[in-house]
Amino acid sequence: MTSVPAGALGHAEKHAGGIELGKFIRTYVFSLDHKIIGLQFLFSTLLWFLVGGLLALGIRWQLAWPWSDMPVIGRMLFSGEGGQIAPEFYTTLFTMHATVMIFFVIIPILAGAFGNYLIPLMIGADDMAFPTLNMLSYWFMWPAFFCIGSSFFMPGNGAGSGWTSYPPLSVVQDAAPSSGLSQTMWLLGVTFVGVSSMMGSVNYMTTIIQMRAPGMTMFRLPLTIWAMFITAILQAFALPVLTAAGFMQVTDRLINTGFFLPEGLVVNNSAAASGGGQPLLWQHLFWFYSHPAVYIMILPAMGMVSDIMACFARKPIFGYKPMVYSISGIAGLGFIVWGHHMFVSGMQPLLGMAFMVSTMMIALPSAVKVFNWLGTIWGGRLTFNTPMLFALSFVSMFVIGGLSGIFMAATPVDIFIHDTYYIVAHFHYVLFGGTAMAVFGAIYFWFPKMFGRMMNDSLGKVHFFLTFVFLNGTFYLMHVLGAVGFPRRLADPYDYKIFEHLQPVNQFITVCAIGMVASQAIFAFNFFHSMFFGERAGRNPWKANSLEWMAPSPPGHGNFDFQPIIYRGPYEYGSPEVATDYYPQTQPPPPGVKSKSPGGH
Amino acid sequence: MRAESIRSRLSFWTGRDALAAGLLLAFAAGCGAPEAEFRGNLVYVKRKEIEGQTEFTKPQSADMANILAAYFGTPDDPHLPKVPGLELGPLVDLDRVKMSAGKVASDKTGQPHGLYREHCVHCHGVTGDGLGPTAAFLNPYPRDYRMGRFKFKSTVKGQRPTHEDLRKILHDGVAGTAMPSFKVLDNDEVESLVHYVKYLSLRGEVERRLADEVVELSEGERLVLDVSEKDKNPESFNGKIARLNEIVTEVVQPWLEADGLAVPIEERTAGWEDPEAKAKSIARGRELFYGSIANCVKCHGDSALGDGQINDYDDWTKELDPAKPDTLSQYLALGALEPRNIRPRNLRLGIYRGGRRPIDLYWRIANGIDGTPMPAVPMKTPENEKGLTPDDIWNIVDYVRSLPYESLSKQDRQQPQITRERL
Amino acid sequence: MGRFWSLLFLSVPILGTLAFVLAIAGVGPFRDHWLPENVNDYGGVIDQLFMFILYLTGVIFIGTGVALFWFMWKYDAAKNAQPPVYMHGSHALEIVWSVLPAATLLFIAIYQMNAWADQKMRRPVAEAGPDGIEGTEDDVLQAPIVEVTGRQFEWRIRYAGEDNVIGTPDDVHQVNDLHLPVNEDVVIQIKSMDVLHSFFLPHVRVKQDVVPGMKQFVWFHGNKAGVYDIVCAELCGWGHYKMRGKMTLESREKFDAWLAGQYAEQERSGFQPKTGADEND
Amino acid sequence: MPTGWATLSGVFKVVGDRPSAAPLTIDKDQAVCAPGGRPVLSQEFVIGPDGGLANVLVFVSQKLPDEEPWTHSESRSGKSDEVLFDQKECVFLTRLLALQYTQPIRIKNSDPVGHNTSLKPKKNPAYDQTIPSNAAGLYQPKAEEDQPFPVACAIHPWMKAYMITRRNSYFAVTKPDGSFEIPNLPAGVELEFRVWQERTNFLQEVTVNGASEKWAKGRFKRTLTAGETTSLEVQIPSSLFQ
Repeated sequence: MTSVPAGALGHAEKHAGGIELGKFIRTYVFSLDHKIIGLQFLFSTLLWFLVGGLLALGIRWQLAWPWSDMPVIGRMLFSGEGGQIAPEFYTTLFTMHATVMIFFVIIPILAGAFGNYLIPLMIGADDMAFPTLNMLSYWFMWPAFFCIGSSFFMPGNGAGSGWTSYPPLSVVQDAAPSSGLSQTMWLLGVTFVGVSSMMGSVNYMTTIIQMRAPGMTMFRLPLTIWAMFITAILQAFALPVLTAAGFMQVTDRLINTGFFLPEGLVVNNSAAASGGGQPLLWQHLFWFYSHPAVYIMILPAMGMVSDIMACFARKPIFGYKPMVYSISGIAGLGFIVWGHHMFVSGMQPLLGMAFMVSTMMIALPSAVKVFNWLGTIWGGRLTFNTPMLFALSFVSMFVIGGLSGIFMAATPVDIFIHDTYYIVAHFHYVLFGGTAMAVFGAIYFWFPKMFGRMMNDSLGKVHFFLTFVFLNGTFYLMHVLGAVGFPRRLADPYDYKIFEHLQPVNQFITVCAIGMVASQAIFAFNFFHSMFFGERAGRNPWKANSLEWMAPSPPGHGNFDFQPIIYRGPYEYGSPEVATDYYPQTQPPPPGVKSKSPGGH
Repeated sequence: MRAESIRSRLSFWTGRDALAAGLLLAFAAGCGAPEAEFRGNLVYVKRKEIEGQTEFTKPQSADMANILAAYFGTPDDPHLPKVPGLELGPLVDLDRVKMSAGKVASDKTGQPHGLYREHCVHCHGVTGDGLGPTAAFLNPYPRDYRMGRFKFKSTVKGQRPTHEDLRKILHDGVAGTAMPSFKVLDNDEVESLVHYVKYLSLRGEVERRLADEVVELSEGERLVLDVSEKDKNPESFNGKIARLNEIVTEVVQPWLEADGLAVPIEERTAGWEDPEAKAKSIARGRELFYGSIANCVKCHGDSALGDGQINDYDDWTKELDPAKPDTLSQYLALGALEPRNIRPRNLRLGIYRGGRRPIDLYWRIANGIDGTPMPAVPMKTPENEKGLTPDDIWNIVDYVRSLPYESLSKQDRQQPQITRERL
Repeated sequence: MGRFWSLLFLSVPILGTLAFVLAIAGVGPFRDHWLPENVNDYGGVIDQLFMFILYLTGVIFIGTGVALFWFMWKYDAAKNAQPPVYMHGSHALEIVWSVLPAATLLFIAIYQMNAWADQKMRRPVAEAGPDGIEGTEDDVLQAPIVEVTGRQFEWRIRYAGEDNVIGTPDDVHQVNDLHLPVNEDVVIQIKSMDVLHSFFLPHVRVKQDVVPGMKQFVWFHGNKAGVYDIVCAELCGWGHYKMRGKMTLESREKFDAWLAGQYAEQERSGFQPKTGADEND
Repeated sequence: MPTGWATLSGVFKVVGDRPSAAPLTIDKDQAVCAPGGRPVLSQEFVIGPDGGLANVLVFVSQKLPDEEPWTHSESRSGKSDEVLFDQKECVFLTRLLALQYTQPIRIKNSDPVGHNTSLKPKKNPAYDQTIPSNAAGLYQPKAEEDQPFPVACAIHPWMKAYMITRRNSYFAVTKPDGSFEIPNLPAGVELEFRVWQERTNFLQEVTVNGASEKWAKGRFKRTLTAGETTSLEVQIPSSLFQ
């Protein structure tokens, strides 16, 4: 019996009646329960996280020891060449690494996993507004998994025109070995992801607006929820553009609509079937989504980090409203900065200036948030447990990622560092140093709620330490590479005289990367072990304020075994009104005390 | 200074293989570290089998492989055939070959190795069979060296290329194809690659000749006798060996001669460059282009767009009998690439695969292009009144070189495109 | 443990700064691990801006890093008894740390514009137009000396030749081997034949994607003879890494001589095989 | 030791229902190559009214010393009289040309249109030249081939022919009625002959004078008696031509 996850237990009790297949499927497979769907997202994304990591190792191996026999995959696919990979396979490696990490890991794990799991719990709803839509949003990931997964087994061993899929390379089928069927599958896959996220975001918006518990005013929402809310809005408005653009590219490829192909194009000695289009159009459409997407990939992380920090600093979040405003500010500005991906793309340089200004401005709200986090831990009582460490590392890493962004925003400087490892360092600090670390923190933080058991804190700290060290070992020196002008996406950069001496640094980076991937084994073990054998957690192991901790761990169907009524914001730690150093949102104020907590109408 | 040398000097992590081994354990116990190997010329063998209505026996095929290994070694450890009375000296030099052979690496002295696998193998394949991982998608397909035939050279059709011809192709690349220029490599790296290409060609040719030989054998007969026979009947044993050596010699001989066979070209009579002389020459060239002696128009088409003869194949493809679907399917099953028609060059693009120098075009016209349907023009001789003089050829050259600048050829006429000029 | 973790976080700004200092100083394993030498008169400004932003962000990086460390060190629950400060933020502070960065960022943005315009919009002028004033609409812009066309996977190069017009029979054709005169403004016309490429000259701080169907120009003023790399910086297919070219900056005389030599070779119309020469080298 | 001179003669006949020759697609110079638009048939095999198979090559495949008593003075190597190889209406008038390699070949074009004739021999120098209308090129072989090599015209890809160059004259090509004769063969010694036909390559399964024989890779051996003419009636199943 102990081998059944506590989560499942707590859940199965709800519909007692033995192990009956139909019921099992309804409960755990095609479940309408936001928690199960959240967990489904969590498990799928963690699995893809592993795939993406291994793909990254492939990239690193080639960069450290070009054309040497690549372990496992090289030897499986290129035994005739003695395990030495073909250059087009390298393009596949980085394309698929990015695709998997962005579309199958970061976006779904934030919105899909945590969004699903936390939103109803944190706003005091018994489920999402549209449970069926919610289920569909998960099951629409599977066609995506299938399409992109299967593209590995098609000519070219997977799409290879970068996750940005710039035409003409991605549109002209003769332009690259991987621009054939595998590229089409890739595009379809991305479209499915789009559909899935679209369903999710509609659901989140409705739920947050409509289903808050009595007393849960907008300004009593935890920052996590605010972030999820804004993210949902971003997705709802940006995604259709990508989906449409992706579809245009599919039609360009399949029925020669020629949106993105200039007239009279001849690639690889075969004339393109259509023309009259403009390659830059794709870049505009793509980045119009993908820049907001960058914030889709970071905002929820910021929210969750804020909650974790406040909780373990035992202190109200510093500047709650400024936080909310800056999240919204980021979202707003996020729509008018896409051009900074295109400074040297051939876009009219005048536009470059405009985009430079807007881009510089978007750095502002991020700065504000960082200062607020510092303000939050200032004067607190910090407990350094695993979630807190990850949350703190988020701040530290995000600062690096944020600051290096300013270089790219400066157009003249961008001329030199565009498409170099400087940018690779930049977005990995934001996405791995930032989001991924926050996600780890969030998993350690909400695991007790999800499975009713605690994760092992000592193992967690070891995991944190190794990840933190290797992460910096891997990504920090990429700034230095970028400063030399070391370009991305080169299968063998050392032929260039100017880069040939950079190989040792790359070897160092590769070794760190291998270490980083390896140390995730600790996490995997901790995760699954604790799921079954971790010490049982009560409703509120962290003595936190927000609503989800009032529900049983794990919460049953319908979440709350009482009707939550909210009296205050989620960050009332150390409030003088009560003796305890925390003050749950649902706890009525002691008789005679006039609550002065913020967010009170 | 070479990338390789730097790599070896600053190599940060030397325990690479240890790491690889570790990772292997971590992921898959199943797959070991494979050696790069020469692939047998299965397609040609199959062709021979079909022609001779026979089948190579296991020992016969094994003999072929062993003989090749004995003469030429392996990709990682190449050697050159040692045949009494055969001096390879200037043709292929083992040290230079070794520099290109093997894995991509460099030894302590910074001497690079595996240049071929670093720069060429993706397209031309370990064996030089033009069947590298990337080959199938390239257009045109990469060259298969194993016939020992190359298109763009200074010697007459059917003869081997000179060392200089091959070096020029590596140096300039083949415009309009995926063959890049290796100008940026050090000179001795290019040299080494030329030698390695010759090495692969010789090996490939010998392999083909062995197949020809096997077909003629009767049931159970073999290319070599068992060592035990050496004493029992030495003459037949040595006879077989002698025959093999003879084959190798026959393959090498034309290569040795080639360097002397580059077709000399007399300097043009002075003053050909001044405008009206040139104009005249171009006009004359035009006549010849359409005339029945040079007969260029037949294949290159009435407007020189290369649309005169569009359903022919080059010799590499003809070996697959593209017209015979049943045998073709067998060849494709053995890894041959889907046949593609060879198109006569579109002379209006101003892209000259064999080089744009007048002498390059002169050679193309006077010598024909090996392995393709492009024939040589007949030269005027006492017994052949209806031939061309060198001047006639120069006229054709002038005309051909003027074609890209005719209004008909202008890009914007052919492919209108929105070109935007910047402030 | 709190102490340990604080120090771990402190190591980020310390090691981070150290790495950059070493790289800038170019010492030890970091020799030549910084901006490659700039040989373009117009390129220096890019380096200055880069360094300017680096120092600015460096200050914030260290500042926040140290602050984070200090708070972790000081407010570690294990070491620090007094109760947490119960506060929800400070309007004054929020204003300060919104306005200050805003001002700085805006300043950076404006400060860049001129440099950007020089790089991408103000193509060198051959001579002032009828109105005799440079920098006005009617200026005669300097004509490109050479056209570089990206193609899978090589840079096809075409010099205007005698008549200074690209696309005439006297053009000089090259591949991957770009020679240019030093100590003068050169304008290069760049195009693509098939897919996107990016014409990247690290040593002169020039980078511009080439887009099929679009003609663009880049320009610089080389000030040091030498051989430099041409890099492709936009994914262009399986052979992206192969698009390696070499740019040779040399004196006008040398350049003209070289160009003439190339033209002569290109027009070569006679061949006598080396007699008895060992073709081997 | 040969005991004298003998003759080998015979006829090749196709038995079974008569196979039909495939029509060729003439996509160029129709006026010349297919006058009056009449269909042009492939000559891969040409079968006479009574089943005689033309253009079958029979030759002595073993190496014989080039002097008496092994090789008759008539048949000895070193012939030098020129052989004409003409083409008309885009057809090589000799489908299979067998000759001594010492003989020069005059490659003629009797058509009003230009041709180009390309020889792809194994041991001889290659040859590929445009032959202007009513002009000719000269080709001098240099070596003995042990099987026929193809001749083609790139301008008219459907044009095909074969050539074989031998040392001595111990070879014959069957006439339209399928008959052939090789005189002056050394008698009393076992001779190895090889038989080749364009479509079937070296003939293997045949019936000779009623008895079925298996010629391994087209080889058969005979010992002839001096002064006599050994004649073979070779029957080939028409299935080989379907």
